[in-house]
Amino acid sequence: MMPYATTPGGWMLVLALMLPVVGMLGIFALGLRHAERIAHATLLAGLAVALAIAVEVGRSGQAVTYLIGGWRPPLGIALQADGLSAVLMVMTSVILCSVGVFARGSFSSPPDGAEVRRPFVFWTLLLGLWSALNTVWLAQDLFSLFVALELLTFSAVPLVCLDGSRDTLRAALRYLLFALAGSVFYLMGTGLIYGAYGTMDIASLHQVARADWATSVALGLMIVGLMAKAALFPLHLWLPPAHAGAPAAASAVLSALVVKAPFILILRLWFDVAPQPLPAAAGAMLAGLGAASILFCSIMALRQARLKLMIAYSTVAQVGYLFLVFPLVMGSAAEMPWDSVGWTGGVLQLVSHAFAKAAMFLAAGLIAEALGHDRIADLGGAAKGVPVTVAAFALAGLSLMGLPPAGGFISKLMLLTAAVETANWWIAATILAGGILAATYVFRVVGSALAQPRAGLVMKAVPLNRELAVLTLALIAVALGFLPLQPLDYLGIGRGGMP
Amino acid sequence: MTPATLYGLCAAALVAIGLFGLILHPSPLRKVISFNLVGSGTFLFFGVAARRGAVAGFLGDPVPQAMVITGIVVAFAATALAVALLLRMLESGAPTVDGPPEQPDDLSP
Amino acid sequence: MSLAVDLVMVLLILTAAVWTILARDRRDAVIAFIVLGLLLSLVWMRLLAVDVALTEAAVGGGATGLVLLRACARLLPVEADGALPGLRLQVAVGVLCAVVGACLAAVILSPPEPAPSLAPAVAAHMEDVGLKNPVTVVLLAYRALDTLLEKVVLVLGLIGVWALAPDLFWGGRPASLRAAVPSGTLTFLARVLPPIGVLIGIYLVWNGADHPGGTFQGGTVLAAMWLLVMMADLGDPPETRALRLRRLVAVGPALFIAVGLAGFGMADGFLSYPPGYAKPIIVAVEVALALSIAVILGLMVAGPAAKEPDQ
Amino acid sequence: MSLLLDLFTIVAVSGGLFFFLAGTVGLLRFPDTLTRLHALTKADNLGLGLIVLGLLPQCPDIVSALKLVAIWALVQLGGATASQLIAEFARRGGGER
Repeated sequence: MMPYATTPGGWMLVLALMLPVVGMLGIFALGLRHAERIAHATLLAGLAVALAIAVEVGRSGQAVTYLIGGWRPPLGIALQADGLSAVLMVMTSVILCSVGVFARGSFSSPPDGAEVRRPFVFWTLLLGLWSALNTVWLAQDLFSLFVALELLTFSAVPLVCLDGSRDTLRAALRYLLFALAGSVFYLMGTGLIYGAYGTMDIASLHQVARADWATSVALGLMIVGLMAKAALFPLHLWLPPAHAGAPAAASAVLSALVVKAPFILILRLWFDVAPQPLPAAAGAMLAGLGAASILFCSIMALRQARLKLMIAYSTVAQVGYLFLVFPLVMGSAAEMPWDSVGWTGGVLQLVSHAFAKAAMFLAAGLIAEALGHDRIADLGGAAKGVPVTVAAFALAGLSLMGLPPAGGFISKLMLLTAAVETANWWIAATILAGGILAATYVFRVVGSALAQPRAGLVMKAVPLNRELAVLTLALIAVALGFLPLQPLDYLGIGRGGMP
Repeated sequence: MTPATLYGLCAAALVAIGLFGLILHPSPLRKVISFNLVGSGTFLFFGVAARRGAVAGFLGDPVPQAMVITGIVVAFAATALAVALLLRMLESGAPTVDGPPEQPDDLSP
Repeated sequence: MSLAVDLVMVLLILTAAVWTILARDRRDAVIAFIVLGLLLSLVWMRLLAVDVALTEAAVGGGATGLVLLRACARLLPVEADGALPGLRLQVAVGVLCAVVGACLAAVILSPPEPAPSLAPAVAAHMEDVGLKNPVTVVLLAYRALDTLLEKVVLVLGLIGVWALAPDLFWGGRPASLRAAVPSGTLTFLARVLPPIGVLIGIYLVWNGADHPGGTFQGGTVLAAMWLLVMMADLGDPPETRALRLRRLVAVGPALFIAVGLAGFGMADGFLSYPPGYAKPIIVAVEVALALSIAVILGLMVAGPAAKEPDQ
Repeated sequence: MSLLLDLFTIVAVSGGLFFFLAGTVGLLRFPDTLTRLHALTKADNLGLGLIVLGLLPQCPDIVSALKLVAIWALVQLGGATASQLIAEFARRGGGER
């Protein structure tokens, strides 16, 4: 009954999970002096492991699986890296490596070796966050995913209030309360599912899921909880102050990666756990909230005076694009959901937004360091002072708007074609409107950055290697634009076993 | 109406009461208490599933019981973090981080 | 007849829950919550889940209640802090919550026949592990990854609590836990109870392999004794920068990971135990975990550093 | 012989319950903190003592009997300390509400 069996490359999945935990415990036990060395070594090793897993998935053409402790589900817990998880793991490690290079400047331990709060907390929580993300991408057990979500919340919340001012503490507390409410709803759903099926394993649930009352209540509760954690439209109030208040390196990781984990869980619940086919009304409702997110939060982004708050609102808007995927994929003619254009478009939107948003937040951090403030109105002279950063910001903006040749263009075009194919005209209209709104708020920033500097403006120098880290992220976001315009079969690997 | 079903209904009521407090109470400390209430109700659902799954000579299905123990630990850690965050927010009257926080109005001496 | 007992228990719990939500003052709400925690541990006994009853009593009534009471003590009593917003809003939210409750009740009232259970699967493989307490077998063998990640959650929670200290105080001692007015009785209790408490904690951990008990329950009792000593001013909270303290916190998860990784070589994979040696390894890991949990819980209740580290 | 023991258990446990009831009535009826405390501690300690005494013959072996007595001793220790602390707090004029 269970398709699981430990495949040859399986032990690498355990490494991907345990490496950041061992690094975090090492920094905690050895103190800050070794923190940066340990953190950078772990980041590089983790990148190598993620790439190795991706290659193994591509080469073997099937999902890399590992049964923890050798116990088969439903008794034991299985880790599985299918095509989608491999792409997400590589994305996560690349972004974290460049954030690591960027953060070396602002979170370096003092030369006299004394232990200071900010760098110690940042490096330990960054590694904790990474192990949580890898667990979310790999775990095949609903309760392990709950523990991973809690791990994610516990790593992300202290990062928001790292500078300790009163409004960031308030934003962190509100974020924690929303996240806890979401987690408890998700846990309630898992409890009901165990009561109904006696298993927590996604693959076995896929085969036994019935479209009865208990399952729909359970999945409804879980998805509502995850919507709160993914900051979908009515439940997005906590995100902008939290992501804007965090230091630049932390808000880049929060907006690019942490917000995506709950969405991926909704995707997994929707296409792997729920009995197929799901009612079209449910998909339309999610897409409706996504569209509301896009329109409402893009307009809010336009009205922001501070750069980081604007980028945070644009995060909520771009996450709204992801929720458009559900009706597009369900309505598509393709026999398997992951063969449809909408699926690849959605995943590409997630990945290109991650790189673009990380680059934008890091660029905003550098601009704020150079100018001393991040008021959009008078960013004049930023282009002269930190030209590479403003260029990176513009390139990332390109991908956000969906202009060729950036990755955002390919993903939004795929979503558009899927919308046209499935005759969801209102989704097509929303995608176009979202693109235009994104263009306005990006050009507003780039325009004011290119303006003439005020007389006597003195700017702090910013080390080049940090600017290059931001530029690499922006270039990756643009390079994604050269992918072919049809469904990527890599994303379909390992999903064969799930009709 | 077995005891398990009765406690299941009690769990549903606990969740409803806790959710009422979680949404309505403006004070963060009361929200944390309400969150714990909803958590207790949720764990009772696992308890009901465990009690109903009592076969093969066990008093109850050990798997959901193990999950409840893990869940209680995580819920306690969340409460401790939320309360510490709440106290620090009320203490940090001063926006500056470095100096010791001067006492705002509603903190006992 | 036994259903009457359960009915009374449910009524008591629902009154305590309503009292917790509607109490005007937060101190009353916390006391109602502690009462609820103790009632819930009785419910877990009625549901024949002894391990969970121990955990709920240790945490629901004990540790969480202590954290909330200390929060109440440090916040000046704002009058009617439990005041709820306008009546119309209350009715609307009340209806929403009633709908959620009704959906959950409907699910509970239509249980699947036969009730799905993993108990036979657990029983079938228990001899390979060699322990007799099924919950501990599930926690430390079948679902060992969950338990490991849960300990990492505790360590991250501690880092999160410590991160709330101002930069100047980093590495210093948390605020002292002693009562505003020292009391002889408390000092007497803090001298008599801890030896017994430590013995009970160790008994719980040791006994957890074959009978109800376990790492977390024992660790919580040990943490309670440490907190009692600190409250009676017989000991100051330790400096958060002390490397010995940090290694004590990290020893539990670190040993668990080391044993897990050793499973690659000695057994057939991560977090699996060589046949025959499973029990001694698991008990060793449990002792280390209980130690770490006791230290982490004590430090989380003590809170972030509140004074500069001693020069 | 076991009938006698069962009879003893029933009498002792019901006696204990009666004292608990008396303690609760005292808690509700008495005017201020100190008298309530007095009612509670006296009645509950005696009530618990009687219940434990009543259950001793029902224990399967000596170890669980000793555990019962240990539980009774710990509750005595905890209860006495808690009531002392509350009394001191009340005498210092706390808890006026």
